[in-house]
Amino acid sequence: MDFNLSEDHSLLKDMVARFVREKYGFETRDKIIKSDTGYSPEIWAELCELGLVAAVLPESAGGLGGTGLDIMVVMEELGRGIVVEPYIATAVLGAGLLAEEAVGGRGPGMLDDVVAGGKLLALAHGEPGKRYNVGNIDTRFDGGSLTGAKSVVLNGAEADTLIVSANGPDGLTLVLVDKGADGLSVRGFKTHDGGRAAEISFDGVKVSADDVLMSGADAEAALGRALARGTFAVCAESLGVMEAARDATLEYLRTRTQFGVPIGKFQALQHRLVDVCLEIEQARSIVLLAATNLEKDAAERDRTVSAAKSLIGRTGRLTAEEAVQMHGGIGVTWEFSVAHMAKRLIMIDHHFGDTDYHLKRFQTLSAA
Amino acid sequence: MDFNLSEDHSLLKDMVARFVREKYGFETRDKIIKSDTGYSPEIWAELCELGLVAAVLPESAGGLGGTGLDIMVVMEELGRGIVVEPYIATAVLGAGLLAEEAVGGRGPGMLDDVVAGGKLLALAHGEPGKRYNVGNIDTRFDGGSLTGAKSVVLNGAEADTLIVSANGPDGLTLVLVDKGADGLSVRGFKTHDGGRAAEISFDGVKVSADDVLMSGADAEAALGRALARGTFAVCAESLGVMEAARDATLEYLRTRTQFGVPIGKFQALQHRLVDVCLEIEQARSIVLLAATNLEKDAAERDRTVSAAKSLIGRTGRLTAEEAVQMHGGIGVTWEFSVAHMAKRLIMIDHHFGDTDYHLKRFQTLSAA
Amino acid sequence: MQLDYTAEDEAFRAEVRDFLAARLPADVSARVKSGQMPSKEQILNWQRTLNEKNWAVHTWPPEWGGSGFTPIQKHIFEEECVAAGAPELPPFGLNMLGPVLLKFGSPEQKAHYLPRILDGTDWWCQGYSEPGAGSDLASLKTKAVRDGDHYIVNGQKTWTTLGQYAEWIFCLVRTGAGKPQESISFLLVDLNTPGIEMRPIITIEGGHEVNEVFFDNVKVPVENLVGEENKGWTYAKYLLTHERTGIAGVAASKQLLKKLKELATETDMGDGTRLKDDPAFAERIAKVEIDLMAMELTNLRVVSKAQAGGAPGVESSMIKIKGTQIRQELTDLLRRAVGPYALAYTPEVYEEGSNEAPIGPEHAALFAGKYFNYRKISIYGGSNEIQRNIITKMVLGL
Amino acid sequence: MQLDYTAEDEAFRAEVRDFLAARLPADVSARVKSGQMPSKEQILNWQRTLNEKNWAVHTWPPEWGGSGFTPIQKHIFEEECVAAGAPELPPFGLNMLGPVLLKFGSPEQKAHYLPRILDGTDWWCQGYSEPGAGSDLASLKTKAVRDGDHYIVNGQKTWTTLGQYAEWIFCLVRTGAGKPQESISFLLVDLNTPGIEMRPIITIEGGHEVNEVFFDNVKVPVENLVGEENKGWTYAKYLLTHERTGIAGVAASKQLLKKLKELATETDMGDGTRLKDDPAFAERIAKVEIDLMAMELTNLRVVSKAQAGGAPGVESSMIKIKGTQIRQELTDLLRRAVGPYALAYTPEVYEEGSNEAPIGPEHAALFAGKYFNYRKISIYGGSNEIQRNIITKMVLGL
Repeated sequence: MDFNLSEDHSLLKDMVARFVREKYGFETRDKIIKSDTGYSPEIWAELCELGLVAAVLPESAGGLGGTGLDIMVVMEELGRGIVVEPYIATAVLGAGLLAEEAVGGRGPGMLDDVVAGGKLLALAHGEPGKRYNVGNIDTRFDGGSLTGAKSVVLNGAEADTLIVSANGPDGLTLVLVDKGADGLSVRGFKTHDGGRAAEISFDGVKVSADDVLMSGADAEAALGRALARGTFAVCAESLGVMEAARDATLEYLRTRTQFGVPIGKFQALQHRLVDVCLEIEQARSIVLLAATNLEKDAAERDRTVSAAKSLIGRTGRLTAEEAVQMHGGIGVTWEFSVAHMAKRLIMIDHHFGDTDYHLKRFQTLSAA
Repeated sequence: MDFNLSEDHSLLKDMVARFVREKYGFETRDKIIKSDTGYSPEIWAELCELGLVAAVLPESAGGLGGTGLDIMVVMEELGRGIVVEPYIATAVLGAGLLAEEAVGGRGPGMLDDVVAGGKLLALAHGEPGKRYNVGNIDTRFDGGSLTGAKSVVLNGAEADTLIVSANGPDGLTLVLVDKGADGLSVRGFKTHDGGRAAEISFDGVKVSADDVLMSGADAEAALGRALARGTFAVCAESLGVMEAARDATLEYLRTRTQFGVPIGKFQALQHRLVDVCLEIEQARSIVLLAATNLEKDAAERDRTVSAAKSLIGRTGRLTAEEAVQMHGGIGVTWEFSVAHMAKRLIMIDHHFGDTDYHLKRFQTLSAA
Repeated sequence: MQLDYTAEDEAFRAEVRDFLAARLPADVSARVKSGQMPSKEQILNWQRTLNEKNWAVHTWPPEWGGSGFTPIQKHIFEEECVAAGAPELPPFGLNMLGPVLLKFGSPEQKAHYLPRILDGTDWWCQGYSEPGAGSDLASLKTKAVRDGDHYIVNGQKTWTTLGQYAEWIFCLVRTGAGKPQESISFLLVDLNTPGIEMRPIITIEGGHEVNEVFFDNVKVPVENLVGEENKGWTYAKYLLTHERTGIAGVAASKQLLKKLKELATETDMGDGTRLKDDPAFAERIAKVEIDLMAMELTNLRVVSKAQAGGAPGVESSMIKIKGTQIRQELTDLLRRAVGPYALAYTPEVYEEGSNEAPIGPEHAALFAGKYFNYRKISIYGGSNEIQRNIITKMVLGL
Repeated sequence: MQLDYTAEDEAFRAEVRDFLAARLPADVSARVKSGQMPSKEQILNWQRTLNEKNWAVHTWPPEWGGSGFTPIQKHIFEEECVAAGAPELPPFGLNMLGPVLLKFGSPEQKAHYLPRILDGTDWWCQGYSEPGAGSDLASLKTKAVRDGDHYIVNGQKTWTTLGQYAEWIFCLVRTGAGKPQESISFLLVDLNTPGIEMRPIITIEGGHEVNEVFFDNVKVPVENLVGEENKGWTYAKYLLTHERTGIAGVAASKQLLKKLKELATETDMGDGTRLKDDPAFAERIAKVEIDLMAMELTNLRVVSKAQAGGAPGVESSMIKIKGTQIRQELTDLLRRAVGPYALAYTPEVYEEGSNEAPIGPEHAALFAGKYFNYRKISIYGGSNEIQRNIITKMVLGL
C-alpha cells in the first residue's frame, strides 16, 4: 500500500499548481467570468500546451495517462484556483469519449485537434424535466435526423462540437453535432459558479453516418464511463476548492483582529475549523478511493463514485458555509475569492447529481 | 395571548417542584430504582396525597383539571427530578382512561381508589413485533375470554389492574384484568431509564361484562386521547429533564476547573451550551403548543403531539449527549445524576414512538 | 396561559388583510412573492399608502404618526404584510433614526426630519459599520473635527444597505480622544454634500444591496449633531435595540416553506415521481416545518413579553440565531429542490421589464441566489457568534 | 500510489484468518460478537493461544516476543481479530507498560516483568488519572515520599480500567516540588501491598469496567521506580503515543455496521415492512457507511505513514475524533433500530450461564447499553475537545 504520488503525478501536480498560482489570480478569473464566452481562449491554449487535455486521456489514444489519479491531480489543483475554463466539458467528458476504443466516424480524427486546443467539446445528455435522472432520454435519432432537447449542458454554447446522446434504431447512440448546424438552437447562460451552461434543442438536425460515434452497448458503456469520470472530476475539484477555502479561512483567522486579538484565538472558531479540516481529510480519502476504483468494473466504480459525490456534497456545504461565516461580512461579497469558492462548492452539488441523488444511488448499487 | 401560568398552575408547579427537591434526591431515587418494584409506595402515597393524580383528571370525573397544561406543569417538574414513580401508567394513562365519559362496568367505581393511591394501573396496548405501530392489534376478546400478548407495558408488573386493548365482537375493546388472574403471565423487567416494564400474555383470561370499559368508536376515541396524553406527558417530562441537565451542566462549567480556569471559560463549550439552550427554548414552545392543542380535535391534537415528540426526541438527544460530554468522565458514571438524566432523555425516544415514527406521523397527519 | 389569538386580534387581522387585498398593487405583490426586490418607487408608494392609515411606522407615538399597535398587533400586521407580498418599508429612517430622534433629537430636528421620513421625502441610510471594525463596532475610525459652525468628516463607512436610494445618512463618528465608547457622536449628513462618494458593494450572489461611503473633508453643520457630542454610543445602542424587531423572520420563513412545498409538489424527479414523494426530502421539509412551528411560538413568547411591558433583551439573541438557522435551512432546501436549474445565474431575466424566459421553471433560478444571499443573515446585525457570546454572558453567566 | 493490499498482505490475511478459524473458541467468539465482555479467563486463554505464535504483542521487538508485524500487517491482524470476535487483549501490560519498560526500564525490570506480562501471569492496570485532574493530567496529586528503601504512596487514582482483574498497577506519582511536569515519577505497584483499596465505579449503563484505587501509606520498594525520579512525565508521554493505536476503531465500526444492517433487515416495523425499507433510516445507514469507507482509508493513510517510518502524530487526534463520531452514530442507529425493546435493562440475562430468555430479539436489548457505554469513547484517552485543541495548535497553528 502506498499513498505517495508517483514522480510523474507530483510533477503534473506542481505544474498545474504553478499555472493556477501565477496565471489565474482573482482579477484574471473575474474578468473571464464576466466575459462574453466565460472562458479565456489564451488560458485555454496554455492549458492545452501544458498537456492537460492529454493528461486525462489514455496512452492508447495518444494521451499521457487518463487514470483516476491523473484526473484527481489535475482537478484538485484546478479546484484550488476555482478555474472556470471548459476543462470538464472538453477534456474529461468530450475528449474522454472520443478516446474510447469503440469510437467510429469522424470522432477519432478530431481528437488531436481537441488535445491541441483547436476545438471545444460538450456532452449534451441531460434533458429538461429529467432532473438528475439521466438514465432515460427522449431525444430521438432516426433516419439521419436528430430531434429533442438537452438541458443545462455544461459549456454547451461555447463548444465547437456537441456530443449528443439519443435513442436510435441501434439503441443509445452518441452523435456529433457542430456549432451552427441547421435545426440546432442553443441558449447559453451564466451559472452561479462562474461557468456556463446551455439549453439546447434539436429540430431535425441532419446527422450523417460519419457523425455517429457509437451506439448500443458500446455507447451505454462509454457514456457510463464518461459520466463516472465527470462526476469524479467534480469530486476531486471540490476537494481542491475545499482546501483553498480552508486555507483562506485559516489565514483570515490568523490575521483578522477583533476586540484586540486575532479571531483565530477564539476557541469556538478553532474547534469549528478543526471539524471542517477533519471532514476534508475524509473527503480526500473518499476521492482517493474513487480514483482507484474508477478503473474497476462499472458496479464498483459507480458505487464508489456515488459515495464520493454524496460525501463531497455534505462536506462541500459545511466547508462553504463555515468559510463564509468565519469571514463575516467580506465573505458575502463578490470581491473576495472565498465567496466564489463557496459558490463553486455549493453548485458542484447541482452538477452530475446532488448529495441525495448519489446517496440513493449508492444504496441501490450496494444492494445489487 | 398570555404565556403566564395561572395562579393555580403556579401553585401546582411550586408544590411538585418542592416535593421533588426535598423528597426525591439522588440517593432516594437510586434506592428506588434498585428496589424490587422500582417505585416507592411511600412516595406514591405522598404524590397521591398532594393530589397529583387528581390534577390530571377532569372535574367531571372528580378531578382537579386534566388539561394539557395540568399535565405539562406536573410532568415538567417530575422530569426535573427524573422521578420514576408509576405516574404516567397510573395517572395519565390509566386514571385518564377511567375518567372517560363513556366508561362503563366497574371502571368508574375504581377511580376514587386510584386517585387516593390505593391502586396502580397500567395500559397494556403495544404488542410483540408491532414496534411503535400500535394501530393494529392481535389480542382477541371473545366469549368473555382474552387471548394474546402485550409488549413493553409500562409498569405492567406493578399494576394492580391492567387496562387491556383487544379486538372483540364490538370492535376495539378496553377491558380490565386484575393482577394474578388465571391465564395471565407477567414478566417484569427494568428499563435503562430506571423504570419498569413488562411482557404480558393472556391465555384465555376470563373477562366478565363488568370488566369491559368501552368498545367500538368510544374505545377508539378514548384510546387515541390516552395515547396522545401519554405521548404529550413524556414530551413535557423531557422538557423538565433537559432543563435539569442544562442546569447541571452549567453548574459544572462554572465550578469545574481545568488548566487553572473554570471550563465554562472555554468558548467552544460556551457556544455549544448556548445551542443546547436555544433548542430547549424551542422544545418549550412546541410543548406549550401541544398542551394547548391537546384539547382540540383528534387530527390537530395528534399532528401537534407528533411534532412535539419528534422535536423533543432530537433535542433530548442533543441535550443528553452534550451534557454527558461536557461533564467528561463523571458524566458516564452511575453516581452522577447527569447520567440518569441522559438515560431518561434518550429512553423517552423509545416510549410512545420515536423521533422518526412521529416525524412520519406528522407528515401523514399534515397531508390529511 | 392563553395561546390563541383573542377575538380582537382576529378582527384586527381581518382588517389588515382586507386593507392589503384592496390596496396592495398586484404587480408589486407578485414581484415580492417571487423573492425579488421591488423598485424604490414601488416601495415609497406603498409607504405612502400605509401612511394614509397611519400604519407606516409602529415605533413612533401616534402623535408623530405612529400606528400605536400593540406588540401582538404589530406581529399580526407584519405577518399579513409578508404573506400578502407587501414590500418591506425601509427601516433606516422609520425604525432606526426615528426612535433616536424622538428620544434624543432637538425639537427642531424632530419637526424637520420626522415628517420627511414618514412621507418618503428623505430616504435614510445607516453609517455605522466600518471596514475592519466588524463585530467590534466601537472601534470605528471615521473622524469629525469641529471647525466653527461645522464638523469636518473624514473616513469610510461600509455595509450601507440601499445607500444607492438614500438622500441622507446617519453616522457614528469619532469626535474625541477618550475611551472608544465615550468619544463617539451621532451625526446627520446630507449625501449631496461635496466630498461624499458612494460605491456599490456587489454581494456574493451578484446583487447590489450594500455600499461603501467615503467621506473626504465633508462639511456638516453643527446643528446636525444629535444630542450631545461624545454621547453617540448611548444613542447607537438605543438604536440597535430597535433594529432587532422581526428578527425571528417567522413570516418570511412561512413564505419560504410554502414555496418549498409548492416546489416539492410540482417537481418531477425525471422518473414520474415527485420530489414530495422522496421520503428523505419530505422528512427534511417536515423537520424544518416543526422547527418553524416552535419558532413561531418562541417568537410570540418574546412578543407577548414585550406586550406585558418587559424589555426584549437577550431573547432577541436567541431568536436571531434560531431564526436565521431556519431561514438558511429553508433556502438550502429550496436550491436543492430546484435541481440542475439552480445553476442558472440569470439576473437579467428577472429585471423589471425583461421579456426573456427564465431557465427552467418560473422563479426556480432565483433560489440559489437567495441561498447565497441569505448567508448574510447569520452575519449582519451582530453575527450569530456574537449573539452566542451575548447569551453566554447574559443568560449563562459564564 | 497503490491503495490495494499487496499479494503478501493478502496471504498474511489468509494466514490470520485460518488461525482464527482453527483456534478461537466458538463460545468466546459468540460472546464477543454479541457485544459482551468475555471473562478474564477467556481473555487470558486467548492471549496464551496468540502468544504461542508470537502474535500477542506488536509493540515489542521480536527478541522479547513481539510479532514483528509491519503497521499494515498489524492493521490486517486487528481487522481479522475483530471480525472473528476475538477478545481484545488487555493493553495495559502489553501496549502501555511494555514499551515503557523496553525503552526506560532497567535490565532487571525487563527480565522480570516482560515475560510475566506476555504469558498472562501479571495483569496490569493503569494509575494515571486522578479525580479532578481530567484532561489536565499533569496536575496529579498522588504523592510518593522516599523513606529509605521505599516510597510511601498516598493518594487516589481513578478510571482504572479492569482494575478488578489486575495484580499490578503502574502509577504516575508526585515525587518533587518543582514544576508539575518535572516532579512526576513512574512507579510499579503490587496491588497486594497493604494500604491499597480498589473500589468499583459503575458506569452509566450499569457496567463495571473501571475503578478507583486508594493509596494509604503504601510502601513501594525503590527498585520499582522506572527510570529516573522526577522524569516520569517523559515516560508517561511516551506511553500515551502507544495508547493511540487502533484508535480509529474501523474494525469495530465495521462489525457494528454489519449488525445494524442485519437488524434493519430483520426488524419488522409492525406493518409488514422492514426497517431497511424505511428510506430515511436507510439513508442514515448509507451515510455512516460512506463515512466509514472514507475513515478506513483515512486510517490506512496514517498506518501507511507509520509503515514508511513517519510518526503518527496529530493524525491520531483526527482519527480519534472522527472514529468516535462514527462509532457513536452507529450505536445510536442500533438503539433506534431496536425500537421499544431498547428500553430493557436486563444485564442478568446476558451473564455467563444465564438461562433467562432475552426481552425482545436475541441481543437486541444490549444496544442501548452499548450506546450509553460508548459515550465514553469521546471522553477518555483525551476528550474530543482536547483533541481539537491539539489540532488547533499543531495543524492550524492558531
